[in-house]
Amino acid sequence: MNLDAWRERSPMFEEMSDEHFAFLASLAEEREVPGGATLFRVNTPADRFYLVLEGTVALKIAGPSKPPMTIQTVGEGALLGLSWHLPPYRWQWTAETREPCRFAEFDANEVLAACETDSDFDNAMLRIIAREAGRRLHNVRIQLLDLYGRE
Amino acid sequence: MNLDAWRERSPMFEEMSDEHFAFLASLAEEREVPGGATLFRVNTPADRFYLVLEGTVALKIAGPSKPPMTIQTVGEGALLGLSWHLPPYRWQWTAETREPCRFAEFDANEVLAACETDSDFDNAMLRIIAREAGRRLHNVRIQLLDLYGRE
Amino acid sequence: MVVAPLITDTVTEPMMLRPFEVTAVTQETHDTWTLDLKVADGGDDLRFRPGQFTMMYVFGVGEVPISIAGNPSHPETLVHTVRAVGAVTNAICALRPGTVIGIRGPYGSSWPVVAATGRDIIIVAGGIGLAPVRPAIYHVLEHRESYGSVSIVYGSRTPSDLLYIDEIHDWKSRFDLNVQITVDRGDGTWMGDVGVVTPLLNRLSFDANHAAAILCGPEIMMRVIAKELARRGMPTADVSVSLERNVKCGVGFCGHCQIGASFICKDGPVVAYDDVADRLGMEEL
Amino acid sequence: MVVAPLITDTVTEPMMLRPFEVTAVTQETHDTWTLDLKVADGGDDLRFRPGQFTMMYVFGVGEVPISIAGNPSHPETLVHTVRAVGAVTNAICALRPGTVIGIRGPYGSSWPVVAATGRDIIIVAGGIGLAPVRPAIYHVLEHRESYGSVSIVYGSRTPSDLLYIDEIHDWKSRFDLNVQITVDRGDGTWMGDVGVVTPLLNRLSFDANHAAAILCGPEIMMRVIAKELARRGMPTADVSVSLERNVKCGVGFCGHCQIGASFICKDGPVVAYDDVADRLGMEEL
Repeated sequence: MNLDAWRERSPMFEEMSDEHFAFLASLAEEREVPGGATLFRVNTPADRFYLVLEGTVALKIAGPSKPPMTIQTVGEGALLGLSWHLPPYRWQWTAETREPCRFAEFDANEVLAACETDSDFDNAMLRIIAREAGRRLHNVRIQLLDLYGRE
Repeated sequence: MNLDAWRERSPMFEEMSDEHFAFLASLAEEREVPGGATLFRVNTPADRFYLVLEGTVALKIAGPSKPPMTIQTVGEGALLGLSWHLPPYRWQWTAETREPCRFAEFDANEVLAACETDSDFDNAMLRIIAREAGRRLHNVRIQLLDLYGRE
Repeated sequence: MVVAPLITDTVTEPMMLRPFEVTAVTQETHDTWTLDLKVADGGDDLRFRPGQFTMMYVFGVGEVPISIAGNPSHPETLVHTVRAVGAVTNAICALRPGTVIGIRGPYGSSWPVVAATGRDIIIVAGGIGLAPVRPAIYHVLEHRESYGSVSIVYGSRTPSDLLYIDEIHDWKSRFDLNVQITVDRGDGTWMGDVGVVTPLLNRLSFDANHAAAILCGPEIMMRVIAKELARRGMPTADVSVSLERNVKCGVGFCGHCQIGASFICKDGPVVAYDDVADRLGMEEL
Repeated sequence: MVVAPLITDTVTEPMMLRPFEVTAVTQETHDTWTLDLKVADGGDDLRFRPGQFTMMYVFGVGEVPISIAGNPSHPETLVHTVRAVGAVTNAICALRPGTVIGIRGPYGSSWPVVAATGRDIIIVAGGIGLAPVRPAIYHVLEHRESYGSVSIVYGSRTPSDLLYIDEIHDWKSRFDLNVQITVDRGDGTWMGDVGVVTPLLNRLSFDANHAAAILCGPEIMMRVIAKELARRGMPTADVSVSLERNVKCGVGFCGHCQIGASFICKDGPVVAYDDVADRLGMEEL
């Protein structure tokens, strides 16, 4: 897929070289998903990840006796799915489309195989994931501050 | 420093090779800090990181008109400080010791210089940071669920 | 663009308390009410600029500074949105139509909506912070053709903490506004965004060198947003923030709201982020 | 180690309601109260095993299942800790000493504290979940020499939501207990840990192959802890959890608490994590 236009609008891959990004993009499959669909389910093997090209996805968690709660929504420009590269390699949440979405979908095994053979590419991917996880960690901690509540 | 005993008790570095860990440990400076001391301050350059050998550290944030809030505490076995490897390379929080602490302190520039010259080591460090950030992200999201509140 | 403190041109007798009658009370959320008031002394309506505040005095209880939340081109109704968090605000939220209270003002600096004519407008509010920016939104919408793109980003604790929910739906329905809403915690029925406001900025289109940003909410939120706008190339001088402080007199007499050499009640509440980062040590946040 | 459902040996007439008098009421937190009760019909004290519950009936209001929170070796006082979240629990929390209510029970399975003799004990509770495990803590402490290391991990929303605060201080002060407390949100004065309970498990010493874990709290917490214990090598058969469900009759008649082929009220509330992961689809959490 050609993801150059997408890349320009998202700061996430700005540190990755054009060559590595082009290679990554060559592994993408375009996928359209209707609204209300489950992309992946918590605790199942995390064998994919997505770049969100259009639409919004809700990350949810539920217990057997509780209604599902939305932890976070991610929209256009986001990387959806870190668990394919982090132990225990299972989804931590369930992802559900909020509206019709378009994704660049990646087969994690294919990307990981490429990482095994090219340590520079591995390094570049790890850097993206570390930074994305760090950025989200910061955001979720701010959410936790409950800023809008009473003092 | 010899951090082998510490490493055995913390699962964090289990994926790093013995050689890389020994090299990392050779860059550590032991540091003892009394309780109530500020280790680093939010928004200042993140030029260090720590492994917590003993004691507990509180991560805090404050506004000019608000009392400081503790976001999280980290104790023995923890990696303290991810910002040295993540843009914008500034501390996101203020860290304050809760009690007398003992750390292995690392000069971020020294570690980053080693990463530049040895891409395998760089890779190993990135992997640790990505996983630690991912693990914390999962924990903070669970905190955000407000599990103990009323349904 | 300069957001220098402006001299308030509407208060001739700064300490004068004028009687206002409550004409309508609307409950916005579990702890927040909106009051409509009209002047009860037969005098002029209370004209104000977006971002200014009044001192509301409940006889026998006490006085608090509250930003004006109404439409500056309809000064015949003075609108205040108040969250019940203390003795005075609890008393205000318990008022019923027909009651008379005392009002002084308006006081303070204002959002630079006139200076921003021709620019793209980015308004970011958090929690109760939507109230002080609502007059700016009214102004911009009434002069919509004088501005470039207009974006409103609003973050709230939960869906039921959203203020002005009918108006938000109206704003969202417009084609000439980009409205992004997020909550920290969703509920079973909430189909909107969940998370902090920062990532929503990715969904806005604006010319960073020809825009004006208006931020009102928790200080940490304003700082994070200001940094993200700076990262996208926006000069911090073009970012205005509103500060809430311990204002008592409203006119710089009493010193309660003094920070450094300035008084929030006279030099604020609206200031350029530049000044705030420096004077209030917000970079130390 | 098997945590199979045990037949309750103390209830001869399972549906019999006995009068109990409230003898003391203690407010634990803003919404949670602890009641001491004594039997008012002149009959035997209500003997129970740690983890069992009773049905509490407020005359004219309704009935709810509540875990027993007292000391199993002091059955002369029946202790219940109740959070006011509905009509019946609100009525219970408003009771004053001298009032008589109806009690049926005890019902249900119990924590395997006897089977765990000789093992290391790990008790993890979250929120109101400390109440159902407190009888197990009493048992273990009264037979302290019969166990290896004993650890108590307790997570709460805020410092002011901690139950049994005086007892927690007593437990912390002991050299033969490892007590770890954390809250999701600190406040200005809280000097303890802040964050989820999982990282606290790193501070516990236990022999994973010779330990018993007792978990009680939100299901997500129990699942995360069970997984972490499994990662440290503990067989999931040695992990017991307590389930709270919509128990109505207490004896398997009515079907309200049925899940799959079992009834919480008869086969639970305490079950092996093994069974729960399977039967309740907790792996799908």
